[in-house]
Amino acid sequence: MQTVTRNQLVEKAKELLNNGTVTRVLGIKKGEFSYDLTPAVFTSAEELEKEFEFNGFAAANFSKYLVKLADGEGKILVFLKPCDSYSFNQLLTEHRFNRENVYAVGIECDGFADYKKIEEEFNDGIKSVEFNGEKIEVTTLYDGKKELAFADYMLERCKNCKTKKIAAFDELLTENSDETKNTRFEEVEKLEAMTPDERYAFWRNELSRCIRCNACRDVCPACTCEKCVFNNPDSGVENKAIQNSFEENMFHIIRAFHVAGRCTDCGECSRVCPQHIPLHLLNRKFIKDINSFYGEYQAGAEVGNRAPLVNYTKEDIEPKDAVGRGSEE
Amino acid sequence: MDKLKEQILRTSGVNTLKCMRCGKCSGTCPSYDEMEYHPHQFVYMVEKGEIEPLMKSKSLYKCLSCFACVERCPRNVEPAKIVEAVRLMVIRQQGENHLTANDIPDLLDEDMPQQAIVSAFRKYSK
Amino acid sequence: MQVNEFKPKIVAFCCNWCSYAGADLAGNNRLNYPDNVKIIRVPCSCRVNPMFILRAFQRGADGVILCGCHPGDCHYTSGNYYTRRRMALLFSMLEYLGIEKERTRVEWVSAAEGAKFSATMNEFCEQVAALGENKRLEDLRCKQ
Amino acid sequence: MQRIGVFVCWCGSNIAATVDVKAVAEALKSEPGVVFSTDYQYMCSQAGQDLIKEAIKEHKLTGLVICSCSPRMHENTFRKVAADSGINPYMVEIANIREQCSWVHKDKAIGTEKAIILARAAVAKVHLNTPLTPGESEVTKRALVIGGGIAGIQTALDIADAGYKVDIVETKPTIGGKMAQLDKTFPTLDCAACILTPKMVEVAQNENVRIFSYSEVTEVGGFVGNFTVKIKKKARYVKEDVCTGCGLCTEKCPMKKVPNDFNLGMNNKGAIYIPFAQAVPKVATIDPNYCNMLKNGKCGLCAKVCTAGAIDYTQKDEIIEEKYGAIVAATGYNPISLDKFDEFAYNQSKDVITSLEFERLTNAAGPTNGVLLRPSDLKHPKTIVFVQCVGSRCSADASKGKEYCSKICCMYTAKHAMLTRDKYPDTDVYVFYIDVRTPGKNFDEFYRRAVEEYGVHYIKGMVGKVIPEGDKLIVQGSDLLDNKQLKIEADLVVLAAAIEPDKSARNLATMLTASMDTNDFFTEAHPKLRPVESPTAGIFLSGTCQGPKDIPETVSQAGAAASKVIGLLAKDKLKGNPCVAHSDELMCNGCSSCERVCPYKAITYVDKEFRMPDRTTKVRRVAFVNEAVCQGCGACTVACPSGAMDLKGFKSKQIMAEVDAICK
Repeated sequence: MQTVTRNQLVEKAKELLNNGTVTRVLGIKKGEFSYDLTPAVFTSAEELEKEFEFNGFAAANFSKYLVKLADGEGKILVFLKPCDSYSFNQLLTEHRFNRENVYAVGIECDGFADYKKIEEEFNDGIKSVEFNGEKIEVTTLYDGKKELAFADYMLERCKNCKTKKIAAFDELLTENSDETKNTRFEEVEKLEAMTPDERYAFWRNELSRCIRCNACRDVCPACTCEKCVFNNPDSGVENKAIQNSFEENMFHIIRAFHVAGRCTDCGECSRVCPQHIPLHLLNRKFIKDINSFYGEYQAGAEVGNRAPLVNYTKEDIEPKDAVGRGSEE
Repeated sequence: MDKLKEQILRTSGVNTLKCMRCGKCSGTCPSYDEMEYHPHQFVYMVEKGEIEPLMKSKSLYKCLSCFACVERCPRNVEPAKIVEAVRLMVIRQQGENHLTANDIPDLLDEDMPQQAIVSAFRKYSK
Repeated sequence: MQVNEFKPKIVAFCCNWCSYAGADLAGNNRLNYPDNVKIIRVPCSCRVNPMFILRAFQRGADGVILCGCHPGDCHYTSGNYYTRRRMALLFSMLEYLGIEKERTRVEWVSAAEGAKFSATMNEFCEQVAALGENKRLEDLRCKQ
Repeated sequence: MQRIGVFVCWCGSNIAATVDVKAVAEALKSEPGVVFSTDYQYMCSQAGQDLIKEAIKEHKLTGLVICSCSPRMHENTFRKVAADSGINPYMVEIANIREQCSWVHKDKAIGTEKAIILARAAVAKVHLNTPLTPGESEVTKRALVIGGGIAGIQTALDIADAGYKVDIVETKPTIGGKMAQLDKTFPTLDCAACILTPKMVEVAQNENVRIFSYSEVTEVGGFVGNFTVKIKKKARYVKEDVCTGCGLCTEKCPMKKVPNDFNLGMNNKGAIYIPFAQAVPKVATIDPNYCNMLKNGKCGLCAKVCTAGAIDYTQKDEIIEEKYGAIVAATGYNPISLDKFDEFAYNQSKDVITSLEFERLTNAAGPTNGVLLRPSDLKHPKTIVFVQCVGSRCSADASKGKEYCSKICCMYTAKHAMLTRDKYPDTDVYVFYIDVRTPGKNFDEFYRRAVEEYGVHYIKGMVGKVIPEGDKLIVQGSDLLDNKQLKIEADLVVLAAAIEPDKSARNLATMLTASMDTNDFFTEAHPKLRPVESPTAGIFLSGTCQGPKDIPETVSQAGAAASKVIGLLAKDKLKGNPCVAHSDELMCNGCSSCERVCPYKAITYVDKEFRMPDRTTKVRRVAFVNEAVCQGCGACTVACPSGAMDLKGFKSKQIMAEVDAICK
């Protein structure tokens, strides 16, 4: 459950709108259901009061929206959770928006709920989901009201939260902490320990579900290309709909490679995947390899950092020594 | 190729073609004056296939196996290994050793070079 | 030659300055290597995009090898250092997806190493042949 | 749609013996876009070229595929043919069916099949080729020569004589190099100093030449015609332009126990020193490792005695940045370390010396003023043994020494032996040799004179060991012709140590991106036809940094390198390589990835206004490639996440088309 409340955010936003610091607020709009949230821009206190929402499902990473939105008149207010703040810095490193047009307020994060997991608990007919302390109260059409433990229904990325540190902000609304968990590579290690055949079977099973909705790409704060190579007939790899297993592989390998060294591990790709494909396991493999081959690197930790793939040392590991190293360790 | 030669090359692991005939092995050999055929000749004669004169020669047993020639050869030819290989050929041919290991202690005397003793143990410990 | 002997398709990307010249030297010295190795000339190993490698596998290549100047000897100073990082990560990823690691390789071959080029290609072909056909990363539509 | 012509070359029997050229030409006829396909004995010959020109005209060809030898051989030939016929030269692709096909395969069926596939790949690429025009870049009319030995001096003089500016960078306080340390030169026996020092003066006085002595190259950037080089002028604590070279300071310096490296440590010098009388520049240098003033702040005597006021203890290393059009490596050689050759007792006895040390012992300016005295007790040696091939011609697995022949040892040893017998007829001189190698004008005659006229004892064999015994050295070696082992009681043993490239060369090669062989000698662009050029454009080779050489060879190579440099500097503009990177600004994100991997700093960013679909405009940061600076490596194309960056002539689509054709 989030310590930060909707009201805190609305009050802050109103204050900054009123004193002229910002002209617009990037936030989340209420939907029909509590889990049905849409990022939106608010320009007045009235709009904020009426439509601004922030609850246990408000996991969206706001940073990517700045690429499009930071260009308007006056500053835009953005609330940065720790995850968002790394993407924020990474995008700044890549000159994707103008820092001066943004006012960033850092907010702490206690993890978000995974609606997909809650949905799996019930056959259908979820009427409403409310958050109450450590509990989630679900009201359904057929089973009535049911209480779930928040901790059991967190997003995967929140369970293995990489850090609670907010890496970028103009002001902090809450405390900044250094708390980290070192559990995020456990699943990668499990895969590495498998035989190649097992790994292949695992990934075939996962990737074959891909419907190429492109949600992972569209939500990814590292995928901000003006024109994606997969949409570009001149790239030689254009493909907009998957027809066979190769293209499933191809799309996900290339996407992961394109964001390698730039991916902040915000986990949005897995969160939005309608087919529940654990895409973060691809990105984390790259992050794990980068850490073990070239030294610890967190994309977006600081603005201007040189990403590992546009860097080198003369003593780098040879590919033949690198491949399969994870599984032998 | 001559069978004897091939066998010597195989047991010794030496490539006689690497020799550039500088004679450093013979220049360095402490038993040179005792020998009828000198280290460089061992290499050269094996290369030419003239094995039998070597097998009959007493020179075989004058080599101390001190490995100075091996150490100093600029071409890494390892003449001492050739000598050893020829010795082995003789032993195998006769089907027995000149000595048994038990005979050695009686033969030791103070003037015998250490290297010869070590070499003998190397030979008979197998 | 046996009729059913499996001949893997090998795509070799060679940098213009070292490895392509090394391959030429192998030719000059008449050092044999399997004919199923086909060389594509690139200015530098760092020109090789992971997409090219995946493309080769898609179109039915059974193995892909990338050759460049020895680290430190790159004609463009640093190209092969980037190659080394990119390919370490890419090949590690392919292995993670269950693609046999023996199908991919990076080798540094200088313009003077015709013998190494030939030996590497012989060895790599054997290695890939032992794995059999690449099925895991192939686009079956491309095979008629 | 392109109209492509395919031309299959037989290369005499080089290709035709293992590739059915007619079948290749025939097979290619059915490739889409191919409107003409033929074969010919020698495509590169005049007749072959005419054939191509005819076909271009007759069939209105727009692209050419030549199936022939490596593009590294004749790509330019065929590009020129295309240009002569009005086709853009970059519409030509070569299928390498000789080096990478006919020469490596024996079976004709296999060779033919592979040749067809290679040709198809080339056709697939040509389909996507676009006409390219090379950009031009200015040439900086100044050359840099790295190393101030005889090679560097001669190169610099020849370049300067043609009217171009040239700088020499020398790590030592004086130019002159190894030749300045020599006594006489073979086979004419003229004095090294007498022929070298005038050249040193000449180069110092030449108004086109600047000498950076006691300096090092620390950074090289840029490319042919436009190198930017950083040179570190090490602090010598003496103002170079003020010092008159009077030498008073060197006499007064109380620190007398500095090993004199010019005499290879065989005597001492002061902490402030001038390497030798004819040094250029003739200025003093303070060795900071020994100078008491610099180490402890006590002394300052040299400053007191210097009437010119040249001493400056506060001097700092200085970095100079200069632009050059061409760079010549002339880094020279050194004798190898003999630490691994215990058998010769080099480290045990002072009277076992190297040939270079022997040069100093016989040099009038050397530690003994030219009188041959042995180092241990300064007595005249009566018996001298010379040992050749010490560390040369060793096999690679012998773990010591060099594989190559050092080339100069046979001749200088004959010289030493002859001169010794000439000056001191009462000495016995022995030379142990494996072979005496004397290919060169008047070389063998010289060696024969040593034997016949001067009575030098040449012994075919090698020394096995040298045993110091009392004040004698027992040299034990074999006399192969006599089938004897000799034990010679010698007073002095001289070892002809192998020579190796200077240690600085490796680092320099990396800076220059010039390639080296396994022995750290610089590699030439072609072993026979381009012996003074490095494969890296604009980098030239002079002297022993390329391989062992004697003085006449070094001087002629130095002249050759100079003429290549002059040829380059004489051009006002250089045509660049048109295969450069190009960024599609519509797709560029401005993320800076490409900029970070570019080794030439060829990429900059500009803010550009774009019209959006909704008729508004947006300013975006996009990459811009400076085509004159880009060398076309392609590192940026892969770093670019959006695929905006592509490489002309090696576009992603072209390479993928080749992949597709090969895998078909």
